[in-house]
This record gives sequence, C-alpha cells and structure tokens, in this order.
Amino acid sequence: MIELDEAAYSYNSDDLLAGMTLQLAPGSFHFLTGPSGAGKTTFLKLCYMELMPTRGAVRVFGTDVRAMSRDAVALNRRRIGIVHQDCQFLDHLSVAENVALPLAVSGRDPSSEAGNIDELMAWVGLDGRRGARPPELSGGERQRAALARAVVLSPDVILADEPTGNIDWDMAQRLLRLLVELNRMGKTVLVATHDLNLIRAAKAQVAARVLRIRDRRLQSAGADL
Amino acid sequence: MIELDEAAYSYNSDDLLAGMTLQLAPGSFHFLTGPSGAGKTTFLKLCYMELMPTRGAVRVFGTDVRAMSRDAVALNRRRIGIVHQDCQFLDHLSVAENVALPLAVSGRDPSSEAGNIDELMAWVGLDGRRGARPPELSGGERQRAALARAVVLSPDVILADEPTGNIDWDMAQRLLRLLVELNRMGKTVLVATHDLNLIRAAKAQVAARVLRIRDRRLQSAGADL
Amino acid sequence: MIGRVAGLADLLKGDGSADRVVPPSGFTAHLTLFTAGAMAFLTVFALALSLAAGQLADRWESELARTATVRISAPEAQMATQTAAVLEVLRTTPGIAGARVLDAAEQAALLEPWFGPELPVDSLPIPRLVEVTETGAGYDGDGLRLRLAAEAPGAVLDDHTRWRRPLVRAADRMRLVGYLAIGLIAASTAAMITLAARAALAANARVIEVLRLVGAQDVYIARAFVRRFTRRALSGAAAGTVAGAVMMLLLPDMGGDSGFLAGLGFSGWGWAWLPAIPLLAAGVAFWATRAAALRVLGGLT
Amino acid sequence: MIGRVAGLADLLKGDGSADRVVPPSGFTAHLTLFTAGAMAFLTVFALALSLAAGQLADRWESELARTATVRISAPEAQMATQTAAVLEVLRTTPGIAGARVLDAAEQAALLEPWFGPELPVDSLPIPRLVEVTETGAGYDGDGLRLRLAAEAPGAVLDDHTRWRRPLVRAADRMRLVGYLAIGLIAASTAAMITLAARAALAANARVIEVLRLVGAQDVYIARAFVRRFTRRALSGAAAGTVAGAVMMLLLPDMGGDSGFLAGLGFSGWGWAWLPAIPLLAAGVAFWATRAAALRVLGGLT
Ligand SMILES: Nc1ncnc2c1ncn2[C@@H]1O[C@H](COP(=O)(O)OP(=O)(O)OP(=O)(O)O)[C@@H](O)[C@H]1O
Ligand SMILES: Nc1ncnc2c1ncn2[C@@H]1O[C@H](COP(=O)(O)OP(=O)(O)OP(=O)(O)O)[C@@H](O)[C@H]1O
Ligand SMILES: [Mg+2]
Ligand SMILES: [Mg+2]
Repeated sequence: MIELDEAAYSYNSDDLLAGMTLQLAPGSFHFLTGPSGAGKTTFLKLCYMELMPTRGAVRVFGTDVRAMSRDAVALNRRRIGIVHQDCQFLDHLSVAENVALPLAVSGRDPSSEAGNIDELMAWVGLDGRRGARPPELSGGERQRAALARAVVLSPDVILADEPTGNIDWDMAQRLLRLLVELNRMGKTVLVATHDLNLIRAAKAQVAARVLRIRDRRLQSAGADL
Repeated sequence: MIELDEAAYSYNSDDLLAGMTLQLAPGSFHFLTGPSGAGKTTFLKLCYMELMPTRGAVRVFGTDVRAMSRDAVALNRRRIGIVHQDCQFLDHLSVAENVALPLAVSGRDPSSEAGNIDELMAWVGLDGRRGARPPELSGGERQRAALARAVVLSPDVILADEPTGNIDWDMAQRLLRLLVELNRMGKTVLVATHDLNLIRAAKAQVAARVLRIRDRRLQSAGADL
Repeated sequence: MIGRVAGLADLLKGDGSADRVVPPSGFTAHLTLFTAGAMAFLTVFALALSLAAGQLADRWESELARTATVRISAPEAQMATQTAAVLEVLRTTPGIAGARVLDAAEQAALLEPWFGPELPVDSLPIPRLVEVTETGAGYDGDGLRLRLAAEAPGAVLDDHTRWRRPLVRAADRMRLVGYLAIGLIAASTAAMITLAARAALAANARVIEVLRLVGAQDVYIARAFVRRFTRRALSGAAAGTVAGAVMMLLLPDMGGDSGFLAGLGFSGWGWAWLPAIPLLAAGVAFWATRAAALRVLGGLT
Repeated sequence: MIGRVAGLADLLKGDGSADRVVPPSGFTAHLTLFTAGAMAFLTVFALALSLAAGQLADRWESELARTATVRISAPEAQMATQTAAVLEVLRTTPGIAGARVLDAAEQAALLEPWFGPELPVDSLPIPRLVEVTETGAGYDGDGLRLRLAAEAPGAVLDDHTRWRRPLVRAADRMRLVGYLAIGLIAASTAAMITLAARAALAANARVIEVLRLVGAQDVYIARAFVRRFTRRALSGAAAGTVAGAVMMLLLPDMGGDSGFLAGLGFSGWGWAWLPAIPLLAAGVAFWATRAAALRVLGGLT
C-alpha cells in the first residue's frame, strides 16, 4: 500500500531520516518507535504525503508521491486514516461533526450516515460527548475522537501518531484493541508510539512488526521488546 | 500555597468535581491521577485560576480566587509555573523567546537574562533547537520547552499537566528528575499524569503524595501504587 | 459566459456542508459587509455628482454656444457694408459655427427687460447685433477682435461666454472628480475585499490544514470562502446602494423647477446605473477572493 | 489632556517587547493601512468639494443680492410719484435690504453692451430703473408684484435672481453633500478599523490565551494592539492625505483667472484642514481599538 524506497528527508541541510526502505503490505500491523525527536512524526508525514522525500521515492497506492497533483493527494488521503499527534479539529463544529468531516469533504452526505457515526462514537466511548466542541474535551477524549475520525471513511491504511499519549493504561489498551480489530478487518495499521508497554501488550494479540528509528535509519527492533 | 476548601466545579449542571479539600503545603510534591476525563486538567485549572469553583473556595497564596481582580490573577500566575497539557506557544516566536515570554510579560528584560535562558534550554535538552519555531518541534520537544517556560520566573508552585504524555521513557525519567530537583529547591510541585510507572519511579526519589480523582472526589491513592 | 453566470448563481445558493466547515468568522464578515455597503453608498453619491455635473456641463455648454454677439455701431450709410464685412470675418474664423443678424423684433425682445415693450426700436440709432454660434472647440476671442477692428471698425465683439465658461469648466471638473472618486472607490473596494479575504484565509490556516488532512480538495475549500465573500459583497453593496438611493431621494429637491440645474438627484437613465453597483461589487469580490484563496492554498502541502 | 497627548506620543514610539508578542498579522495590517489611506484620500476630495462649493455659494450669494430691479415705465408726469410709491413699497417689503434709483450714467452703462456708448439716454423715453438689494432671507416675489401693481401700475419687478438662485442652491447642496460624504467616510473608517481590530483580536485569541497563561495583564496585551492600529491608521491616513493633496495640485487649475470659481483646489486656510485628517484617523483608531481590545479581554478568564 505504502512503499518507501531509499527515501530520505531533511528539514534543513542535515538529513533527519535517510535510506528508509519499507513496504507496508496490505493487512500488516507495524509499530514505529524511537526516542523523542527521532523523526517518527516526520516518517508518518512522508507516508501521508504532507512531506515529499528529499531523496529516494515514496509510493502510495502504487503512485510516486512526487508525480501526484494536489488533487490526487487529496483523493488518496481519503484512503488513509490519520490520527495526528496534535489531534487537529475544527473548533466550531461539534465532536460528531468533526468525526463526520471526511464524509462531508468527500462529497458524501453525513446525515445519511448518522447511524454509522453514532456507532463509531460509541465504539471509542464518546457517545455522551457527541455534541461537545473539541476544546471541551479532555486530552484523552480528543485522541479517541481523532481515531474515530480516522476510520470513518473505512480507509485502507491507518496511520496513528502517539494515539495513547494522553490516556491512561486502561483506555490505551482499549484503543489498542480497536486498532487490532481494524487490522483483523484487513486494514493496514502503522502506529508511532514511545510506549513500549503498549507494544508488548499488542504483541500478544497480533503479529506486529516493530520498527525503530535509530541513527536516522529504520531498523527492525530486536528481541528486547 | 494553594488551598481548596470543599471546592466543586461543574461545566454544565452536573458536578464534575465535588467536595475537594486539599492543602498544597510549601515544598510538597503531589501526583494527581485518574482515568481520562476524570477532571485532572479541570482540577489544575482551578489551581491556576483559569476556572472559578462553582461551590466552595479556592485560595491561592492566601487569597480567595473569587476576590481577585483580573490583574491580581495575572500577577499571581507569575508565581505559578504551568505546563499546559496542550503546550501552548506563540508560533511566531522562537522556542527561546517563548521560554523567555514570562520575563517579557512581567516587564523584565529578557536579553539581560539570556544566560539563564540558555542554561534552562540546556537543562531540558533543547540547546540545539533554540532558534526553531514551536511548530518545528517534535511533540516531546514541545513538552520540554513548556517545562522550561514554566520555571523561568522561579515560581513558588509548579503545576504540570501530563508533562510526559508525548515522550519516551528515558526522557520521561529525565523530566521527572528535573521536577524532583525543583522540589528539592523548595518548590511546590503538582503533576497530573496517567502514567503509573512514572509515579512509581518518583516514589523512589521523593516523598510524593498521590491523589486520585474517583467518583468526582479527591482520594489518597492506596498501597496499589 | 452563460456558464459563468450560472456558476455565480450557483455560488449564491450555497452548499450547506461546505459552508459549515469554514467557521463563521464574525468580524471579517461584518467588515466585508460594511465595507461593501459603505463603498456602495459613497459610489451612489459620486455617481450622482458625476451625472449631475455632466448634465450641467452639457446644458451650460449648449447655452454658451449662443451667447456671444457682435455689436455694430456705424452711421446708417456704412451699416450694410460693415455688417457684410463682419459676417465675412465670422464665416472665416475657425471655431465659429454660424452667425446671424438679429432682426428688429428680436432686438426689441432683448431690450424689453430694460425699457419695457414700448421702445421704438426702429426710430432709435441703435446698433445692429449679430449672434455668433461657436463650435465646441470655441474660437480665439482676442484674434477675432483684432480682425474685426481691421475689417469693420464699428464692430465690437461682446463675448458673454467669458463669465460663463468657468462655470462649464467647473462642472466638467466636478464630473471628472466624480469619476475619479468612483474609480478610487472601486479600487479601494477590491483591495479591501482582497485583504479581508486574505485575513480570513490567514485566520483559518488551521482549518484549511485540517481540511487538507482529511482529504479536501482545493476547490472545495476555496469555494467555501469565495461563496461567502461574494455573497457578503453583493448583499452589503445592495444595502449600501439602496441606502444611498434613499438618501438621494430625501435630499431636498431644490432648484428643480428652474430646469437650469435639475439637481443632484438621478434623473431618467441615471437610475439605471444603480443596480450595476452591487453586481460590480459581487464580481470584484468573486475574483479577488478566488485569486486570494487559490494563491494561499497553492502555497500549502 | 497633556497626559493623554503624551500617552499617544508614547504609544507611537512603541515598546519592542510588547510589540513582538503579538504576531505581525500581515493582512489586517495591510487592510488597516490601506483603509486609512483610501479613506483619507477620499476625505481630501470631499473636503475640497465642500470648501470650494462653500466659497462658490458665498460668492454667488453676495452677487445675487444686487440683481433684482424694478423698472418703472410711466409718462413723464407720473414718473416721480410712481418712483416714490415704488420706493415706499420696497421699503416696507420684508426681505428687502435697500432700494436705489439708478442715475442716468448708470443706466447708460447698463445699456452700453447693447447700444454702444453713444446712446442718448436722456432723449429717450426710457424707463427708470430701481436697483433692489435683498436680505439673505429673500423676499416674496409674487407678493411684491401684486403690491407694486396696486401702488404703481407702471412698475415691473424684474427678478434677475430667478435664474441665478438655483446656482447658489446647487453650490449649497454640493457643500452639504461634501460634508455628508466626510461624515460618512469618518464613520466608515471608524467602523472598519474597529472591525479590523476585532478581527485581529479574534485571530489572535490563542496568543491572548497564552499571554494570560504566563501572567500578562490586560493593559499589556491591549497596548500591543492599540499601539499597532493607531500607528497604522496614522501612517496610512498621512500617506492618503499626501496623495490626495498631490492629486489636487495636479488637477488642471482651470477657471482660476476669472475669479468666479477659484477652482476645486484648496486655497488659503483650506490647506490647514489637511493635517487634521491623519490625526483624526489616529484618534479614531486609538479609541476604536482600545474599546475593542478591552471588551474582548474582559470576556476571557
Ligand atoms: N517543520 C520543521 N522544521 C524544522 N525542523 C523540524 C520540523 N518539524 C520537526 N522538526 C525537527 O525534526 C526532528 C524530528 O521531529 P519529529 O516530530 O518527526 O519527531 P518525533 O519522532 O515525532 O518526536 P516525538 O516523539 O517527540 O513526537 C525534531 O528534532 C524536530 O525539532
Ligand atoms: N470547557 C468545557 N466544557 C464542557 N465540558 C468540558 C470542558 N472541558 C472539559 N470538559 C469535560 O470535563 C471532563 C473532564 O475533563 P478534563 O480535561 O478535566 O479531564 P482529564 O482528567 O484532564 O482527562 P485527560 O486525562 O483525558 O486529559 C471531560 O469529560 C470533558 O469532556
Ligand atoms: Mg512526533
Ligand atoms: Mg487532561
């Protein structure tokens, strides 16, 4: 689904990431880990076409991202569910409307899918907060709403950046179960996290591959996990 | 320093927090924990006068918050260092300028304290990123910058909301050591976190009291920690 | 063209979903509405000024064309020759459209205000008057005087235009100032709407970022802004135009009956210009916002 | 008052630190500058129009006061009585400031343009003319005619003001329109700057939140905005005023020599008004932004 071929990225002159080669096969489950500032978020941005590789190639659904028009990028993003580290929402819409936003943006009528939205909100444990505005949510509630929004269009790939950063262990495990469930439905999942406990817990449930960014390169994590 | 006396808070009709009584003695170290959405952030907002209790009283540095003028609130906030859960920065200023912001705002000349700022940036491991803009920081870097900003005015009290939510375990422990160090310097510290491992690690270093929000009330956490 | 008009009509109908995703942006909205309204109001004034000044200039101009005379005072015997000489001179002077000797009845009519109707014009040694009609370009008064002095010593050019011409010039100038003001107002409106649209886009940078993140295409985002600003400019300018027109009607209608200066109000075709004001404002807003939106969006990933 | 002026001066100097904390806000900045400039430019025009129209009205008004005559055509015997009767009527008519019988020389001068200087006025049965000076309020022409017909049958009121009065009215109206335009422009400027300031405050809601979080007092935050908008309005309006003045100077100075319509430019004291425009704009911006900022800040925790 997403392929990196010796891709590199640098914000300034120095490479932050270099020689990254990876194939996200359909239905696979990956974790991405690495210390703060290693480039996890940057890696995900390459995957969802917010950044273009400075060297090498990134192919999304078979197309080189550099050959894509702005509109093609938009259309391909609808097949990728993104949980952003900063959980960006539109503060003037309710949480339910935010979750339904990808539907509106892709020209579908959110009201006709109200049932799905309700189900989704219940699935992430937010049925009581449907009408709230995003700034009225707690940190953890926002992260769950971001996950709900990421999956509303039934994307093929789900990219989640620190989805459990602000939530307690119980809630984190619930969220993990949601991601595993999505993976069992055939979706490709990539989760960037610094929480090694979460990764350990996941390994019991799913055949997850763990990647680590070290010295600007992508490595498979060893047996220490 | 901060006293809650049967304080309650409700956003709508139902109480979110009720009958909270607590005294943050000078030099004490507290953890605040509780599930996502329990009201940890709301509790901190009561402490730093962003919210006024709907019942009961909150006294900050001996004054009832309800008797404070807007200017008095501003002046008292200079004695409280706040690490906000969303790490709010001014995106048009560099990280160093953001860290120095409380100095500028309180009428002191940031340039005359440039040495202090440099030291502070090194202390949180951001000396290399001094000139970057906040949006160019990784999630963990932002949280460290927020801590640096919180302590720049040498406040009497430090309130930190999930300061380790976005950082890996090594960095989290480093941040904890910074907070313990501040506490040893006589500062009162209150940390809201859902990370029980962090609390366990802290207990080895400092005589921390652990509070938990359960059923809208403040409880002392039991021996399970 | 028809497609474009249909597109504009479509724009004004709106699209619930796309309009909701961009926040209401209260102040830029008020600002745009108000700017469009105030500018339309001022345009109505400037337009009225220009049209009135234009009419005035035209009327005065046409009256001017008949207000020069040559007066020939000569002994009875020389009258005929000098008159012929004067007519010849006038015929060959550039800038003079025609010349005509006034007959006795006309001369009596001219004198009537001063002497009453009973003046015995025929029995008086009164001079003969030649009415001179000039062309639009006008003639060289001093040159004509010199030639007349040479050809017909008894002829005196009495250029009544001298004191009226400045009036015509003033009116022309007013018209110029009015058009200048309209141009300025239009340019300012375009600039202000562009800036307001850019301010709105800048204020909504985060919204745009979120929309791009969830897969919105540029046109979807741009349309929400364009639609909004076009509608605001249209309704603001319409309100301003109506207010301006009402104001014009309320201005005391002075000097109307004399017909000399029909007044500053609109007359006849003047009113036909008014509906153009909001349409122009909407057009300006449409293009200004579209350009601003696509430019801002093009700069994002 | 002195304190306030000093405060304003202080404002314009700026305070590096407080100014940095509010982001540059490019578009509202351009918008405010441009609005202030365009509005100042238009104000210069409106002011010129008003002043010129006012001068025109005054001049025409004073000329009007001497342009009515009463012509008395009567047999030689009755001339003296009828003249006396006319003078008496005029003396007792409200709105008439004075009346004076023209002497033979004056009458000859009046006729000169038509008959040349050699007309034997004395030997002609010409009517006697009485020059009527009216007061500012004017008199009732129809009433006077009726009274004259009763008292002096040979007297005819020849009201030359009839065709000039509309001119004066038109000029008065222009002046009114000019002042109205200035008022409108000032109100629009205030509204637009208020809205721009509120837009800037709204766009910076997050900045304000962060500043409050780190302990900034309201005045500190408000001052950064007020200073910025005051400075922008001042410089924008100054530029606009200068541009407007240059434009006025460049407009071809027509009709100047006749003295009848000194033209649309400024003359003498007119120029003294110009520096007031940017100062007024700055004042408007100061108060509008201050009110907007304190109101927005008061609504936050
Ligand atoms: N827009 C940018 N311009 C310049 N440098 C940037 C930019 N964005 C990120 N960086 C830098 O690149 C490095 C990697 O950032 P990134 O956000 O990818 O880290 P991360 O692995 O997600 O860290 P974290 O776990 O703290 O979120 C950081 O040092 C950061 O400061
Ligand atoms: N401004 C608000 N208006 C209404 N409800 C709010 C508002 N802010 C927070 N809430 C609600 O109050 C509850 C407690 O929120 P709070 O942010 O205090 O939780 P928290 O303990 O910090 O959670 P987390 O660990 O997820 O950050 C949540 O259910 C939240 O939705
Ligand atoms: Mg990151
Ligand atoms: Mg919280």
